[in-house]
Amino acid sequence: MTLLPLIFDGVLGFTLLWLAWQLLGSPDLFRAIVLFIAFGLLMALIWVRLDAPDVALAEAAIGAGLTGALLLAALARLGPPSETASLDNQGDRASVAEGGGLPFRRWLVALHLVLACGLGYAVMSLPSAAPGLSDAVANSLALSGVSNPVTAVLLNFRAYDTLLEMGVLLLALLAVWSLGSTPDAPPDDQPVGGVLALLARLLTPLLLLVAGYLLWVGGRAPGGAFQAGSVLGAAGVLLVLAGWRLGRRFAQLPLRIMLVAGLVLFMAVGLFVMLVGGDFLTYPHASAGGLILLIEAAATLSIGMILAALFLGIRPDSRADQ
Amino acid sequence: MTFFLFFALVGIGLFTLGLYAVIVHPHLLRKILAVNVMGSGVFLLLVALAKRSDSVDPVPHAMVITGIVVAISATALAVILMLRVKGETGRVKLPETPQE
Amino acid sequence: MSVLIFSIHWQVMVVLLPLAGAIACFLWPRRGVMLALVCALGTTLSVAGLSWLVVVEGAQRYTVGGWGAPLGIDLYVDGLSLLMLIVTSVVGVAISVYANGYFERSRARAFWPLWLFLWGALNALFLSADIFNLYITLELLGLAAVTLVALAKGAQPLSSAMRYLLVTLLGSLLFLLGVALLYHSSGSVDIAILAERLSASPVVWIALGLMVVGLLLKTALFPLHFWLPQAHASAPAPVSALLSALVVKASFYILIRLWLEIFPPNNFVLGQLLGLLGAAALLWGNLQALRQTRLKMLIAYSTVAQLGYLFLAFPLANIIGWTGALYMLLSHAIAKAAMFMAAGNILRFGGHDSIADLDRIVQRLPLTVTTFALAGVSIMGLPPSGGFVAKWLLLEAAIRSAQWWWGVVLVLGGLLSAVWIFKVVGYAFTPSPVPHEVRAVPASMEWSALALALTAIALGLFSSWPLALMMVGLPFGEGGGS
Amino acid sequence: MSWNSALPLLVLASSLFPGGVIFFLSEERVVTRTVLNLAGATLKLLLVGVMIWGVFHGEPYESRLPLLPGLDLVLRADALSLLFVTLSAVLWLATTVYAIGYLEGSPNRSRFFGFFSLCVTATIGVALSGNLLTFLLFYELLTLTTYPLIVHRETEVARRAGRIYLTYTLAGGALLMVGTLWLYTLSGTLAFTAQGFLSTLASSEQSTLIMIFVLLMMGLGVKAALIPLHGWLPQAMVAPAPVSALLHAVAVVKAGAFGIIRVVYDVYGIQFAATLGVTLPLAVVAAVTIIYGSLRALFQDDLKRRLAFSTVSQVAYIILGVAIVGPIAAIGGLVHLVHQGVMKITLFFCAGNIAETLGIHKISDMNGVGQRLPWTMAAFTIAALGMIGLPPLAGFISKWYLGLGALEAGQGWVVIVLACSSLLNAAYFLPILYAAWFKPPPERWPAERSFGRQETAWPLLAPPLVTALLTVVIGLLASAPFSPLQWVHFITTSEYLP
Repeated sequence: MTLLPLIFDGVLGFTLLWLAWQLLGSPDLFRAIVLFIAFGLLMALIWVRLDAPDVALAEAAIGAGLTGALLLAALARLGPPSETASLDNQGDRASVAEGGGLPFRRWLVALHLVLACGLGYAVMSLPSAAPGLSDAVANSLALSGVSNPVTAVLLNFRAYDTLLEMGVLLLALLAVWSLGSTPDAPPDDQPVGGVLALLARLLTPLLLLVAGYLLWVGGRAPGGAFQAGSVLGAAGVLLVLAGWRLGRRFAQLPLRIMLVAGLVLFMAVGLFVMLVGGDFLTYPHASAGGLILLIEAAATLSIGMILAALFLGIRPDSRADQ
Repeated sequence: MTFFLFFALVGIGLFTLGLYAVIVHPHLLRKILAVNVMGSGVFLLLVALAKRSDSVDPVPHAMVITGIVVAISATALAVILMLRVKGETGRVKLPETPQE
Repeated sequence: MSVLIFSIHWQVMVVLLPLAGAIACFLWPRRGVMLALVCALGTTLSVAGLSWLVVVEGAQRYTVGGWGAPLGIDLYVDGLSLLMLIVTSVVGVAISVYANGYFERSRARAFWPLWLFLWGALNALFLSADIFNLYITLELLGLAAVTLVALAKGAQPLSSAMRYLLVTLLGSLLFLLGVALLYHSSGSVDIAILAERLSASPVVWIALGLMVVGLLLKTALFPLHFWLPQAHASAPAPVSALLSALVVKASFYILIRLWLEIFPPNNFVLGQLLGLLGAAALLWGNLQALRQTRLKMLIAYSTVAQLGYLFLAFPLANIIGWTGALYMLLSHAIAKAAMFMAAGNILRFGGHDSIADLDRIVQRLPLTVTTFALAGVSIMGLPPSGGFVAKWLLLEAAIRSAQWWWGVVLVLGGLLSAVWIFKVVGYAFTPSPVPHEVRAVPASMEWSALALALTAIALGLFSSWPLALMMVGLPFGEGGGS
Repeated sequence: MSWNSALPLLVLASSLFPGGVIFFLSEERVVTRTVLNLAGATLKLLLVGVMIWGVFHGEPYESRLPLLPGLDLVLRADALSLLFVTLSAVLWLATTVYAIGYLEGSPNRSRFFGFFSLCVTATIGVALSGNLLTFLLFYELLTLTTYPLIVHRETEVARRAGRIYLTYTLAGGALLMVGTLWLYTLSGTLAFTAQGFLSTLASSEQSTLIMIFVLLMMGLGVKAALIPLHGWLPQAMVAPAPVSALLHAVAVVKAGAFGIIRVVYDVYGIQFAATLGVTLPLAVVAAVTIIYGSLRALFQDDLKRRLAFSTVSQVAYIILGVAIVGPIAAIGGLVHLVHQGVMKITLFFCAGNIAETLGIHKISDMNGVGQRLPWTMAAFTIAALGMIGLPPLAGFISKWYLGLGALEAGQGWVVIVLACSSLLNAAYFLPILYAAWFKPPPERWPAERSFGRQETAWPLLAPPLVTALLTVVIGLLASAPFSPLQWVHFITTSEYLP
């Protein structure tokens, strides 16, 4: 092993740990979130280093980008940063007092060190040869309808996981809409002019294009519904930031249909192949590629819409309701 | 020590750091950040150890993508709850004594 | 007829119907009630169909996607999972009927899809034979449960929901870390394959330890119960019912699955430790229940206590003990749901649930008091009730395995719970001179709660059927019964 | 399901069903409620009559439902259970009539009569139990159904009594459950069998069996009010008079005593119990209870409290009769189960009448009551004399057989106990009789209610007169066929003769 990659890996890993340390300890919440976004981007780099480009794409778009945007928006809604920072600091001191003070923290640190050592020992004691499923995936890949193994796992071998996961996403939206009528709902209802609007107008078509590309290429190369969907979601976030809102006409049932389209189509295809004669979600080998693309297309749309809606945080028709 | 084991250990470091932060930091936003860091640690471990075989094992990759989506769903819910708690109590932390 | 029953993939229906119902309620919120009730009925029928299948043909393994483990995901249903599905259906139908009367329109709109999502998550969890899939169902379950808690008005429900969310996420991540380690030490996430491949090594023990702690956090075993009382007490009544009856049981179900299938055999110390924590929960929960001033808080602490019973099976570790614990789970789920619903009726009727002022309320709600008393009989473990059968079996297991001290704990726990149950029931025998300002309680709320309480009693009279059912597929291993 | 296996269930249903219906009746529907109550009680008597005839001619009556793995809910009519069933059925009818009169116009009557019927159902269940598990089930049901009756008056005192009652009985029930289960794990069966089913167990289990016996006796002794477990009984006096009557004569204390009989005879077997050496300590506890109860009764001024301590003492006679190993003493004990019931219920009815009609609760206020309530006091006198053991009344028969049996078994000390107890009985009953009949009545009674020419309401007067008559009849006609004494002879000869 040459020295250069070693140094590279070391720098990556320790920077990541350092970033985590900084973002969790920083007294300034804004700075913490910015560090968190940087943390996410660094994670994406590590994913690439670990030969996981699909994960890297998802991490960059969702882990760093959308989560960061969500947190920043939340911070903005919490109130002026100075106030929250001071409140936070008070809180920190209070927690030391309430938790039994310094001895408590010492115990906690010791406990975590023990935990980390135990886990480290566990990892080191794993056999060096991985008994993973790479061979099994490789053997069945030809039958899966796609050539990107990650997509094959996500949408064919373990499609049931993915279906439930779409459910989690939809559920999160439901939750946010049920709880989201905060008194201090986002004030930015008037269209924002200037740079942001311009940026949005320029970037949105580009992002749509990227999303379409990722979706299309996902069967063969890194990409797929989640990556495409998150790019779409990013476009949506941008539009929301620029002050664009869905028309009243679409905010009702049509919007909801688009939100659930991915999950419904997924379930429908699964049931359809079941009626044809297999088990649930058993695609016929010949049409597997097409069915997966169909599901992915609908899923991309729904994921994008849901992510944007999660960012918006309230039901688009909530005012119409009252 | 090979590099993937190193990254797995980094993952463990992130997990423990996050766990510690969840427990000691009272501010809810910081707790949310900490949970996300913990999640990243688990994901890192999951993928790094998959590098032990020469050919890439895509199953952990798929699992991590799933995990990332679950994480943002949970974060979105946590954020909205945090905002509601702030709206109702005026504070961004949980009441100190869970009893009564 | 029978061809139809055997050709339908009931496992899939059991999971997809509630999810589809949730989506439908989301799309057409105005029809929520009707859609949800239809869906509840459909799900129950599917569970019935699945039961038929399992009873006739034995335990079933179902390969989703046709790949089969380790590449694909399997669903597995035996007596143990079937029993959980049935309990969920019984409680689920009653809660649906109850909630119909409970929620006003604006909150009903949020409740129905969330509740159906939760139901779907529970069913998926009980069917899953794949630990990563279990992680996703756990997350689905957790997020739905947290949101349902936050549906109640006021600051306290929100705070407890927030705490609950953090706890459930922490639990899930601990579980996931364990899953990651197990995958990398065995190359599979399927429970049956794991059971074959795993042997006692440090990694396996650490992984299982992480999973156990994560699950205990979600099951709220003493001393990890700190989040439960407030979350369960401040949620809307039907939500409290389903949290106490079903949600905490789901993580317990995973725990016994793992324990029975993939834990290495020499786990004596861990079993004793779990039993010890269970005993502590039993005593502590009941003592705390006695100290409470609010009825729902009291019932929530009683859940902490009753969860302790379930863990007494771990040190006993024989078939009678497991069936006893499972029977306890079953009867507690039903009785506790009934009890929370009764508390909801009282709250609705009098506008408060302060125990000291109950005298003005309970005399005017004879059905609700009956519900509370009958559910209380089961929780105390007096005959004839499901709780009695469960206690009998657990006690028998304790005596047979010559560990009589667990028996002492069992008896003591029952007597302690009697104290608070009769403290509440006693108010039914207090004259109430002042007519209180009251709101009518819909008949559906009173009768659905009473139906559940009667079921808990009936479980004591007709125990042979559920006991035979849980033996399908020998989830507790070979060996003679009693 | 054949007639023979349905009959025990029907006997239960004849009070369970009216009870269930009565809960849903509104307060005003007095007639419906009364009809249901009386019809149920009469029907039960008829069914019991059929069973007596059948059992006498060797018919088996048994109902079975699966309850637990390997254990059924068994209801079986044998000679011993019929003794208790008959007592309960007869006295239930009397008490129902009495309660209808007693509670006239008071609130919550539907609730009262509902639980009243359930309570009798549980008692009948206790009597008909064919194994220890079934017994345990109905024993606990009895606890639950009597609690609402004890707190029926809804006063603070009543609730306190209810709490004390529950504390004792639930703890006792828990001990009984542990003992039962332990026994089951040893023997694999719980079915009541003549001569018991434990004597075949290995001798190494003997110390365990003794421990289980102690557990069972503690569990049952609570309801039978053996000292030191009798604390709840005097407290429970706050209940309305018909409830006290039922509690003392039929339901609760008798269930405990009956359970002890069952355990000694049908679980352990009297010979085996004697070999284990557990009968003598039991006899001593019973003897101490007899003396202690009488002594305490002597110093009570509250009439119902004095009667309560008298119950503590009298029920121990039954247990004493069982614990003296010998057939004649067994006859004395078993027949006292009936005799004490009939006499004690008379006394409580009368005490209720005195309280209801004149407002008198204390013995010191009873001067001259006999002139105002001659019929009531006549009934009271007969029952009290019976308790003392005056021939030819019912109590004499019991004591006679007990004494003979003790001598036959070589336990001479028992005779001394009996003599002391009779003296004490006389000491706490005769002053009451003297004051009531021979002292001048006061100017005004504390709270007198007028019933025209009658001394009190008919439903209140008829039951004690009937039961007092019974006290005389079963004493006089003790040797007639189907008298309690003959039936007890039948039990001991057909099943128990060691």
